[in-house]
Amino acid sequence: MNAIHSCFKAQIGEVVLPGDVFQFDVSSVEEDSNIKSEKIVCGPGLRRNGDEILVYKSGILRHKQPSMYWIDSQQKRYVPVKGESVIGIVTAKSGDIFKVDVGGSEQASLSYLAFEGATKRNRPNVQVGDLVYAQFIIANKDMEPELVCIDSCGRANGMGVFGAGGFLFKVSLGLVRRLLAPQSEMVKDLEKIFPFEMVVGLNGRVWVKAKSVQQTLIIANLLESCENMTAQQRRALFKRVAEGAL
Amino acid sequence: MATIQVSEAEKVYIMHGVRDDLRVDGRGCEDYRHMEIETDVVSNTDGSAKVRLGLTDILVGIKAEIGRPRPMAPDEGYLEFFVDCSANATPEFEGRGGEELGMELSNSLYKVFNNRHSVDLRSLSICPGEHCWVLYVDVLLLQCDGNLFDAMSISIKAALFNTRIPRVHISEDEEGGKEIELSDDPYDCMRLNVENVPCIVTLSKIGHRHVVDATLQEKACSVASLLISVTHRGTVTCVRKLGGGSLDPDSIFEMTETGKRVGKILHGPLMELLQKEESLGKERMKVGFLA
Amino acid sequence: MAAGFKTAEPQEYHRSFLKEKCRPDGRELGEFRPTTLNVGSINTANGSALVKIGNTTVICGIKAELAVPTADAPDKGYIVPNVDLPPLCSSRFRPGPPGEQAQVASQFIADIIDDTNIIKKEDLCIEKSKLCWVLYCDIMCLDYDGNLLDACIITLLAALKNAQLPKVTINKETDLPEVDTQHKRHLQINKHPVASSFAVFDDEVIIVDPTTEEESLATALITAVTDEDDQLCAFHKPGGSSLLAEKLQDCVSRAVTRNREINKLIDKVTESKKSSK
Amino acid sequence: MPITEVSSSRQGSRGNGDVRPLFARCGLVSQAKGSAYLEAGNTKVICSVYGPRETERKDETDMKSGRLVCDFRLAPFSCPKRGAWIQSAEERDLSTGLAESMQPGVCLHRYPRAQIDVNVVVLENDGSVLAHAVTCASMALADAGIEMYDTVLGCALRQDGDRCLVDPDLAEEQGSVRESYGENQGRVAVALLPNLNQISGLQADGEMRADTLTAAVRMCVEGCHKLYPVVQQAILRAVKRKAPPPPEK
Amino acid sequence: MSPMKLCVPGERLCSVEDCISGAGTYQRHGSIFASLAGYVIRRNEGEELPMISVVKETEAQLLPDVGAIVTCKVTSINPRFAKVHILYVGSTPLKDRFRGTIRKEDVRATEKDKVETYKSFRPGDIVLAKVISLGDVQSNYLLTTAENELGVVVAHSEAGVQMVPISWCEMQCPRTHNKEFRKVARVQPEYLQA
Amino acid sequence: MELDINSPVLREFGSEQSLLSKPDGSATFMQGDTSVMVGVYGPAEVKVNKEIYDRATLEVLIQPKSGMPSVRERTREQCVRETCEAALLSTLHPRSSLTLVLQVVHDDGSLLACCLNAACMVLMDAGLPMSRLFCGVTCAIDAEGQIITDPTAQQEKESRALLTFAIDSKEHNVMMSSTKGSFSMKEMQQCIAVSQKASERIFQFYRDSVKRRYSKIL
Repeated sequence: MNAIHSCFKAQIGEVVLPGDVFQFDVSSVEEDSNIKSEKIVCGPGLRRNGDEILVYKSGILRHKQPSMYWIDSQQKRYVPVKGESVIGIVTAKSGDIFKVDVGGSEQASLSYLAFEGATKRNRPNVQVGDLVYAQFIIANKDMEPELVCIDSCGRANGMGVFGAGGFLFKVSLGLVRRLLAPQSEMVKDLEKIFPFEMVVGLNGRVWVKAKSVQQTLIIANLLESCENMTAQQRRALFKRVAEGAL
Repeated sequence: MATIQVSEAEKVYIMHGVRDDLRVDGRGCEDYRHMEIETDVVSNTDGSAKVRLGLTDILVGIKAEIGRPRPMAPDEGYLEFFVDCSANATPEFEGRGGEELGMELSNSLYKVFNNRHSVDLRSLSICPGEHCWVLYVDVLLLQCDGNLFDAMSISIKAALFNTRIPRVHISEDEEGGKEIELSDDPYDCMRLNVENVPCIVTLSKIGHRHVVDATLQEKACSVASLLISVTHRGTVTCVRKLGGGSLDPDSIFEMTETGKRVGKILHGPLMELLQKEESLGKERMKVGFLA
Repeated sequence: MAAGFKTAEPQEYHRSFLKEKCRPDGRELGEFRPTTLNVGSINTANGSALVKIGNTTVICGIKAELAVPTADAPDKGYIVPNVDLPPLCSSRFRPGPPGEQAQVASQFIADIIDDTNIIKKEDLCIEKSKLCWVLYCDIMCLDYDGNLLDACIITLLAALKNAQLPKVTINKETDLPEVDTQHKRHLQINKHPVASSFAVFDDEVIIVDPTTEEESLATALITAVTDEDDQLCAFHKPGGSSLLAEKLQDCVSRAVTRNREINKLIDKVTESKKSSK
Repeated sequence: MPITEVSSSRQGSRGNGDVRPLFARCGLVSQAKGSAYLEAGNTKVICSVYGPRETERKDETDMKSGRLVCDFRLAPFSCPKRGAWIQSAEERDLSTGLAESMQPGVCLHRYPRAQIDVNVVVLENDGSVLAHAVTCASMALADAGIEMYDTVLGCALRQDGDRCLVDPDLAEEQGSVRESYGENQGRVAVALLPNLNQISGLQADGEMRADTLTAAVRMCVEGCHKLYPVVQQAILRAVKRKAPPPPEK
Repeated sequence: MSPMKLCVPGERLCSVEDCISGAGTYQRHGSIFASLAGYVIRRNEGEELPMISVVKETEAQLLPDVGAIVTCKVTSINPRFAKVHILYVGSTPLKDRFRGTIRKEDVRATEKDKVETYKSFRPGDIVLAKVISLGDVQSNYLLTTAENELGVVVAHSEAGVQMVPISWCEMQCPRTHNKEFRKVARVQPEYLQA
Repeated sequence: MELDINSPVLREFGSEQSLLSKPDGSATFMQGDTSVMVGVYGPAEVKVNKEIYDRATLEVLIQPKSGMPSVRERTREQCVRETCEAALLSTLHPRSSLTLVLQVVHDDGSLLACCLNAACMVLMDAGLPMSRLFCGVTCAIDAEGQIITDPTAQQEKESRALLTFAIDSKEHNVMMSSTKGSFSMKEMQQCIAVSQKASERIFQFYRDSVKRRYSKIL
């Protein structure tokens, strides 16, 4: 087991480039190498080819116990992944489905029935132009991505059409992931300034709503400026805002 | 070109009518619809005319500009045609459709009118090999109700009749270079001899007969038509078969004969009308576009 | 279903042949299709040639016109090549302005003319700063079955060899050119470049003279142009599979022998045309 | 300044009513569904047919019948004066003329929602190009196995006063028009469906009396009939070459 | 035996009283004319008039027609339909691609409402289908696979290996042994050679 | 002076990534005074007539410093496109479009090589899947037969032949070749060898640039 992981170890947290190869020494893990190498889970940016693992995206090599590896890359274009929650814009109604723009290469479909409590008779009130918070149940390269606004139990669970008001803007996919991290300091720091609602889609879209339009815009601007700031710079900025610099 | 859908029953009705020399609007096979002609309608051109034939409405403006003669014909001027198929005339002209049709019509008009048989191109020469008059003929289709070619040819003839080209005086400077001076006097101008300018007669074959000045409905019943341009003396200057069908040789001969006859008859009253209108001068009643 | 295999899974179909070191049309990997040439059949052109490589058919017509030399090269005439891929030659080409392939081919031919000095441009000058010849070399494909560039260069070279220019003098009094169609001269050809094109299959197998189907399935295309002194005039590989330098060398070696074959063919046809007159 | 001579006058033993000897062959363009090459004197025309394939633009009429799209081009070196690379107004005009002449001959209703492309390139223009393009296109369509009502044939004529020259070469076609201001100067081109005795295309320019025009059209029809056997043979030769006779039951 | 008669389009073959007009011919003014260049064939079928037709080559059919069996390649799928390129009509390859659509409800004959296109086709699959309509102005040819003999004939697994059918709705990858869902065609003997 | 194959002379490189806000990836690449800026869009929606069922459709547009793109740009576009296609794993994004727009900021020789390098940087910046990297190297052969790597515009003008290669990062083989002028087989082989050597330095520069970019979140 260690033999396999050792080839990665030195590189964890380091920048890797497409074409880089991790080769596990077959001879040292000869007996049952098959079983063990199967256990390595290749996340985004890595793919297996025989006894090699190939890097196909540039970024930082990350590792999660026990055997998950992936490349953390800063990209802007969203590519749908099954299970991810995103903010979409309804662009069309056709037949039994809505067409939803999620920023990917193809519009996703969203069934009328994929809303909490919806039936053939009782259709949800969704209009073209509405924002929806939804989750991918189908997302792979061969198929049109499909969204739902219900979880596996048929509950909305926070998903559905957005109410009036609020502000939608785009940030990088990297920032989105930082915002969604379980103990995100950024969000905590922001909440200290004034209360607001926020929905973060993994497709880089962020929706915020505070007490007033002015406050909403301040939050949006602060978030956008977090893109290229160190934690220290950010804290300094937030502090100044909290003290009424704006 | 503007087309409409006609049901089978309507087709049969129209064809039977034509067989008996009685068309839906009461005309005989060789009759034109009501026609209105007005000249000198656009003030910033050198010649203009507006013709209304049935509901087909066409405006022609002619601008004379000095240009270089074509190398093959140094002692002649020439005509340029531009047909604008405005989307107002029929929605089909929107976008590329109108552009393509305009191009096609311009090409056909060029063939019919830009030759020495029709217009005395030599009278447009100013200085052989160096300068000549170029007549830019702009045709604007305001409304399409069938028989575009005939209406266009009549409006072009009327506009050419109306055209006044300033006289030019050529003087030579010391180095032998030539200077062209345009006359300032608006009455010191040259008129074109339009006697030979042909009119187009389009004949549409319907059933076993053919009709002139087909309406859109009649056009839809016709497999093919023959465009014939005829001078006042009855000589034929251009023939084109139009449309997706074919014609047997005998009906082509008959149609040529009819075309020649109808065309010849058309010229007399047209010239009379144009002269009469001009003699009225400023007093004539302007009908304008809203008529 | 053998035919079905061909259309539905063309890649597999070709692979099955290449495994046996042959190709669907029966050729070996290093074999060119039969190449035929016909010169001087277009009377409206000063020089012309039609070449067929297998099904691929390309015609070149040269029109010579008189012009004033450009200011920066007053003692030179110029040559304007153009490659046209009309919708006639394949359903892949649409009417309208030239597509990328035609533009790239035109540029490629123009570069070969410049780089090799096929014709000394000074030879095209009639009187310095006053009058020179412009050679319009219009190359048109009539049947596109792959390997366009090889055919274009053969037809260009043969048409240039076939071309004849009338004698032109400038009348001292009138200062106007006088054309004497009774006295014509051939052009002096300096270099004899010939192109050889290759297709790479599955990143490793190299085949020569690909057909249009082989081109569309190839992972890389290569065109090597050499002259009679075995110098390279172009080595064009617009991208695709990466190849070892040795493999590239093999291509050049093949191109060198091809140059001999083609020049022999052009000479033979040009000679027989002359003697038949 | 183009420098190429144009040969002159009706050559050899050709009478005014004679067509030039015709060389015709089908099936040269490997990529096309059907193709033909035709040589009449020095006039050289090649035509390829593609399709039926999906139409690019669709409207109601396409649902019932197919579309015939004609593209006519003069190679840059084909005329005494070098042509441009882009399609000129003349070529567009010839494309329309070709389409109008061919359309009545093709059973377009057999090809709903499809498009048939007819591409013609003139390699050398020595007169009567539209007429020969019509014949060539018709051979290519037959070679492509596109259903047709009849084989369309084209013939052109130059009226020069009382002289009536069938299948004129370029010098005859263009010559003397310049000097002549008189009556009965003109050019006529006819496309004929010989078996159905229908005229599918007619273009006449110049200045002619109606009776002269009628006579000219008759001469062209006769000219078409003279071409017919050669065209017929060329088509049949291609049929035989492509497939042996099917077994008789 | 005299050589077989050949004809070009437009040739009059016979009167309508002598024969029935077959493929490659048309009727006009009481006569039968050829519409193709080819061999003239007269065939007696029953006691009726013989059928006269003109045969060119083996590949007679040029366009997908209603009722024709076509071979196509799946190009994209979504929950409502699969888009395909038609490659063959019968056994005749088409020179130009025609696009077609297999709607979800036309995938199979039974339990139509439970069909999932993703469990029926994948892009790249080779499918046998039948033309049910030429479609309207907006749509392409409409095809169906709702017969046992119709459906996927060739499919590749995620690993890129050609799969073997194991039931009417499943195929298996010989390398990874993973099973994938497809609307599998019951392969007819003539397609087995592939 | 004999050419030292082992340490080819290259001008100073410079590169910046993610500098534009609109595209999905952006980069500049500078070699001496030659400078190219590039943006990439995608994987995005593809036009129906350009859709390829099993891979992404790549388009490359090169805008010259001034004026409209000419036929020469078409040739460069083809070279850049086909090289990118060979490096990209375009089957991972079927039925989508990738558009690369290169703007020539300044041309002081070795332009095609600089375009290739900028293109490779931008593909990395956009996080597009690639099986390998590639780089461009231009070699000029002067009248005396000397090989000059990464020539300036002046050196290009004085050269007898000009060869540009794209070298891949895995086996250091030739992905692309575009030449001008005439040269011998031996000279070409030498140029390839020099380019392969030079490519190592360029790939190291790529790595350093990407590291710099990610330094903020490391």
